[in-house]
Amino acid sequence: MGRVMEGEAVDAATLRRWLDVLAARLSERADYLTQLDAAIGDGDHGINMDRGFRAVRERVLDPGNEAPLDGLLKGVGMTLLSTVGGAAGPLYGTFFLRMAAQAGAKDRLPAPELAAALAAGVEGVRQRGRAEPGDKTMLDALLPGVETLERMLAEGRDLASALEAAAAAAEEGCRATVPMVARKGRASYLGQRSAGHQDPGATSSAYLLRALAAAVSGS
Amino acid sequence: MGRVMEGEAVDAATLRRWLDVLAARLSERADYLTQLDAAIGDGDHGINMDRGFRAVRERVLDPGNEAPLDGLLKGVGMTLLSTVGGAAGPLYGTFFLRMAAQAGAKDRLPAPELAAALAAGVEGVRQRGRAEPGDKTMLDALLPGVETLERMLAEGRDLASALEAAAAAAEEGCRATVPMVARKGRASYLGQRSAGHQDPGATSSAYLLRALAAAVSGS
Amino acid sequence: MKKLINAVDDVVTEALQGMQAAHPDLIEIHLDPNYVVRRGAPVEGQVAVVSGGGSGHEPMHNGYVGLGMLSGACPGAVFTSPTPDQIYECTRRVNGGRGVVHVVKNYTGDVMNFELAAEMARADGIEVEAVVINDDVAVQDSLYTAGRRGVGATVLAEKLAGARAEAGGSLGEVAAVVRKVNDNARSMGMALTPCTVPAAGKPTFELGDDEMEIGIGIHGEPGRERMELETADRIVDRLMGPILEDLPFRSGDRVLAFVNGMGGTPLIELYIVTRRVARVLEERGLRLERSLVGSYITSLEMAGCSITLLRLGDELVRLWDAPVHTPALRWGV
Amino acid sequence: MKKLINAVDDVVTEALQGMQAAHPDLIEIHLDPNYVVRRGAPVEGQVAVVSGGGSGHEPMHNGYVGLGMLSGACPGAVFTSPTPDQIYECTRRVNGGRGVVHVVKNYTGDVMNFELAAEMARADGIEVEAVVINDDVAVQDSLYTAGRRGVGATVLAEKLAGARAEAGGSLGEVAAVVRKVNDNARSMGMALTPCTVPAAGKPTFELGDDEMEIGIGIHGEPGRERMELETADRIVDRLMGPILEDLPFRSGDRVLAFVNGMGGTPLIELYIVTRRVARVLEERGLRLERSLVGSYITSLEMAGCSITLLRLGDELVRLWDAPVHTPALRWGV
Ligand SMILES: Nc1ncnc2c1ncn2[C@@H]1O[C@H](COP(=O)(O)OP(=O)(O)O)[C@@H](O)[C@H]1O
Ligand SMILES: Nc1ncnc2c1ncn2[C@@H]1O[C@H](COP(=O)(O)OP(=O)(O)O)[C@@H](O)[C@H]1O
Ligand SMILES: [Mg+2]
Ligand SMILES: [Mg+2]
Ligand SMILES: [Mg+2]
Ligand SMILES: [Mg+2]
Repeated sequence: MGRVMEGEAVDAATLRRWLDVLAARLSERADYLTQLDAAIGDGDHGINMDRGFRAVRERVLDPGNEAPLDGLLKGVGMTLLSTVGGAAGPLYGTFFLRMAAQAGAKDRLPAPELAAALAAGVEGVRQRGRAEPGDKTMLDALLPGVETLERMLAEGRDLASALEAAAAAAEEGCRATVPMVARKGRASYLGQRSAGHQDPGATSSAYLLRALAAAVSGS
Repeated sequence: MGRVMEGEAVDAATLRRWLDVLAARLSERADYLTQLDAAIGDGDHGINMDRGFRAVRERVLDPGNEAPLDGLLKGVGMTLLSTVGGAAGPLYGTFFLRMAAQAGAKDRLPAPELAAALAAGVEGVRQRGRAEPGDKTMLDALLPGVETLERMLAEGRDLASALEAAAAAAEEGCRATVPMVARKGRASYLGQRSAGHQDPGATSSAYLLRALAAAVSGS
Repeated sequence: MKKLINAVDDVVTEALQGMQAAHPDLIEIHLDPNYVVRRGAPVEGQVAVVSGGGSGHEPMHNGYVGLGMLSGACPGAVFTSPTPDQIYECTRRVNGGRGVVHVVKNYTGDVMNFELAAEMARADGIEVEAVVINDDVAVQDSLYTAGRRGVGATVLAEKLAGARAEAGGSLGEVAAVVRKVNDNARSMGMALTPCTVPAAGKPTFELGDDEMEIGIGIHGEPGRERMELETADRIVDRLMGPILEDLPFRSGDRVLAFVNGMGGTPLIELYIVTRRVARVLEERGLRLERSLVGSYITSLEMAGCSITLLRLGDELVRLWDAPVHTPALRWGV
Repeated sequence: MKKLINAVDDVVTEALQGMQAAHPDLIEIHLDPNYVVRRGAPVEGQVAVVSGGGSGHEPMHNGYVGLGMLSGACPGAVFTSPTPDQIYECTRRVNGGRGVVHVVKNYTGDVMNFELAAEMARADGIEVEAVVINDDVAVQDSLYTAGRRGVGATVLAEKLAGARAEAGGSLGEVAAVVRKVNDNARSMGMALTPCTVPAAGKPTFELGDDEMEIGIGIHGEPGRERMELETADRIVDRLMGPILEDLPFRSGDRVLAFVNGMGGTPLIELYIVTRRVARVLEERGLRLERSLVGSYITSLEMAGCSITLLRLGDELVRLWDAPVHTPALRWGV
C-alpha cells in the first residue's frame, strides 16, 4: 500500500464515476436490499434506493450537467430527498447536502477534505436520524467506514488504499448489525425479533463507500 | 322380482325411515354435492341440503312427533322451505308439500297412491322451477324415477322392486345430466361450460329415491 | 381457509349482532328468522322496499337498510338465497300500509323464495310488487334459460327506489324506479382470485397464478372465460365493451359509473380501474355524471372488480342525490 | 402477484387520476410532486390540516381530503413516506393564512420528511405545527427507540382536527385536537395474510395456512408474534387486552370503537369482530358511544384487522358528529 501522494485529490469526474458505480450497484442489488428490508422492515429499501439513484442518473449525471463538485453533490442530495422517501430519503439526502456544504466551491477536493466532507455527511445522518452506533442503522456502516478513512489518511496512507480500508470497515460494520437489536427505524418495532438479520440501510451504506473506493482506485 | 302384493302400502314409520336414511346419506355426501355445485354453481348444494335435513331430523323426525303421514310430509316441506334456501329449498319444499296434499289424511299409503304422491311432488317441482326435462336439473332424475315407478307398479311389480328400478332410473337420469348444457338454475350462466359436469340437484334427487327404495325394502 | 370467524354456522348471526352493536341508531335486527329493518319500522304511510339474498355480499343488503334506501333486508346463508319465512316476516314488519316493493336479483333461488313470500304476504292483505334485477351482460340472455344474473344494478336500484319511497312515491312509482334502473343499467365482473364459503372450507374454483376469470357473478361461481392475467386497462376494456354495446349507450348519454370491488380488492386498484373507465366513457362521448367507487356488492374475500354503468336522466340524478342514511351509504344527512 | 394495475411504476399516479375522475367535486390532484387538495383550496381564514404517508393504505389519506377533514394529503410511493417537496408544496397550496397542522404518523421516514418540509414552509413564513401520532400498543414504547407506530388513531385525528379547523379553530386549537386524540386513542392490529408491494412483486412475509401475525403495523411488516390461527373472539381479546390496559380505559368511559379491515378482509368478518368488541366493552363497563367499521387504514390486500379505541368527551363527540364530505367519509352534508 502506497503512502499519501502530495496533492492527491478527487474532482467532479471522479465523483460522477462514484455515483455511477453506486447507482449500478444499487440497481443490481435492489432485490437483495428489499429482501433484507422485508425481513425486519417493510420491504422497500432496494426499491427506494434504486428509484432515487435512477433519478440521480437522469437528473444529475446527465452529461450536459456541468455543475461544479459541490453543485453535483447538492444535486444528488436534493434528488434523493425528493425521490427516495421513507427513512433513507432524508438520511441520504442530508448526507449529500452536508457533504456539498462541507466541500464548498472547489474544482478538486484534496483527500483530507474529501474525508471531512464524508464525515460531515455522516454527522448529518446522525443528527437527522438521532441514532447512535449500535442502533442497527446505516450509521453502523458509515461511522466505522469514515473513521477508518480519516485514520488511514492521518497515518499517511494514499487515498485509494485508505478508501479500500474504509469500505472494508463499512462492510464489517454492516455485518456486525446482524446480531443487533434495532433501536431506530422500522426494525425497532420488532424488538428482539430484529436480531439475526442484517440491516438494509447499513448494507446500502457499505455499497456507498465500496463504490467510492472503486471510483477512486479506477481513476 | 315379486308381483304386487295385495294391500301393499307404506305407513308413517316407513316414511320416517326414508327421511332418516336420506338425511344420513345427504350428510355423508354433503362435501361431494358441494363439490359438484362448485364446478357449475356456487358450491353450496351439499351444505344447503345437509342443513335442511338436519333440521328435518330435529323438528320432524323427533320421536315425540306423532304427526300422521301427511302431517309428516308437510312438516318436511315447511322445514325445507325455511332452512334450505337457494333454489333447492323452494323446490324440495314444494315437492314434499305437494306430496302431503296428494297423500291426504291417511294412516297407510297404498303403493299406487305413494306413486301418485311422488308424481304430484315432481309436478310441483316442475311448476315451481319452470324447468323441462333436459335442462340439467333435479327433474332429470326425478321424472324418469317416478315414471319408472308408476310403470312398474302398473305392470304389477311389487313396491320394493318397483322402487329399486325407480332409484336406478333416477341414477341413470342423474348420470345423463353430465353432457347436458344447463338451461335453468345457476349452471345456466356457464352456457357451454356447464357440459361435462353432473348436476348436483339431480344427484340429491337420485339419493331421495334410492333412500325410499332402501327404507321400503328394509321394512 | 383463513377467516375472522368463530364457527362456520354462526357467521351470519354473529355478523348481524355486530351490525346491531355498530349501528343501533339505524337498524334493528331480528334473529330466527334473520332480517334487518330500519330503526322504528314501519314508516306509516310510506311504501316499503325490501331486498335480500345470500350473505357474503356485504355491505349488500343489510348495509343498505335505513333512511332513503331499504326498509328491510333478508340475509340468507352465505351465497344462498333467504327463505320465504324470512322474507314474509320482514315484509310484514316493514309494511307501512302502502305496500312493499321486493327487489329481487335474478337467481332461480331468489326468485322462487321471494315469490313464495310474496304469496304469503298477499294472503295477509299486503300489497307486494316484485321487480327482478338482471343486469349482468356476462350471461347470454335467452327465453329458454334462467336469464341474466342480478349484480351491481341492485345496489343502485335500492338507493334510487328508496329515495322514491322516502319522497312519498306510490307502490307503482317505487317499483317503476326499480324497473327503470334495471332497464338502464348493465354490469360485468371479473376475478383475480376465488373465494371460500365458510361452510365449504375450500375455494369455489381454482385459478392459476397467471390467470383470471372474466364474467364472474357474485357467488364465487366460475365466469364466462378463463384467461391470462392482463393489465387493468385491458381488463376494463374487456368489461366495458359488452356493457356499452348491450344497452346500447349512445354518445351524449349521462351515466353513473359504479366501480365495485369484490371484497378483497384494495381501493387503490379500484381507482386505477376507475381511471380507465373514465377514459373509455370520454372516448365514447358519454358524460360521467355520478360515480360510486368501493366494495359495495362483494363475494367474500374475492379479489376482482365489476363495473356497472347506469344511464341517468334528471329523475334518477335527483333520486341519487337525495339523502340516504344507512350503515354503508350515507349522504345529505 | 395478482393486481389490477398497469405498471408497477404507475400505480400511485394512475390511482390519483382515477380519484380525480371519480371525485371532481371534492378534490384536486397535483402530479409531480404528487398531492391532493380539497377542491377550491386554500380556504381563506381557515387553519389547514395536511397529512400524508406511503400509498397502499387507501382510503387513507387521499380519501379524507374534503370539507371537515383534510385540506391536503401527500401520497408517497407504496409504503414509503412522501418526500419533503411534496409536503412543502401541498402545505403552501392549502395554507389559508392561519397556519397548517401536519398530522404525522410516527415512522422515522414520515417524521423526518415532514420535519424537512415544515422547515421549508416556515422559511416561507407559513406557520406549521406538526403533531405525531403513535397509538400502536403492539410496539414497546421506550425513550431509546423509534417509539410506537401511528396507525388507526390517525384517521380519527384527521376527522376530528378537520372538524375543529372547519369550525374556525386556531392553529393551536386544531393541533391540540390531534394531540388529544393521540393521547386518548390506542390501537392494535393483526394479519391473516401478508400483502405484496407492487414494485417488490412478492409478499413482505410468509404465513403458514394455520398461522397469523399479531401486532402488525400497516406496512406489511411482520408483527410482534406469530401464532396459530384462532377464533375471531380470541383474536379480539388478544388485541383488546393491551389496548384497554395501556391508557388505561376505566369503567364508565365513553369510547369510539374503530374496527378496521386491512384491505382484503370482507365486511362480514369485521362485523363479527365488532360483535366481540362490543361485548368486551360492555363487560368492562365502557360505553360504546360511536363506532366506525370498515377498511379505512389498510395495507394493500392484506387480510386482517385492527382495533382502535378512542376515549371520548363531549368535545370529541361533537367534532365527530360534525359534517364531513370526503371521498371516503361523509355525513351531515
Ligand atoms: N433514525 C435512523 N438513523 C439512521 N438510519 C436509520 C434510521 N432509521 C432508519 N434508518 C435506516 O433506514 C433503513 C431503512 O430505509 P428504508 O427502507 O428505505 O425506509 P423505511 O424504513 O421508511 O421504509 C434502515 O435499514 C436503517 O438503516
Ligand atoms: N328451475 C329449476 N328447476 C328445477 N331444478 C332446479 C332449477 N334451478 C336449479 N335447480 C336445481 O337446483 C340445484 C342447485 O341447488 P342449490 O345449489 O341448493 O341452490 P342454488 O343454485 O340457489 O345455490 C341445481 O343443481 C338444479 O338441480
Ligand atoms: Mg423500508
Ligand atoms: Mg348452489
Ligand atoms: Mg346458492
Ligand atoms: Mg418504507
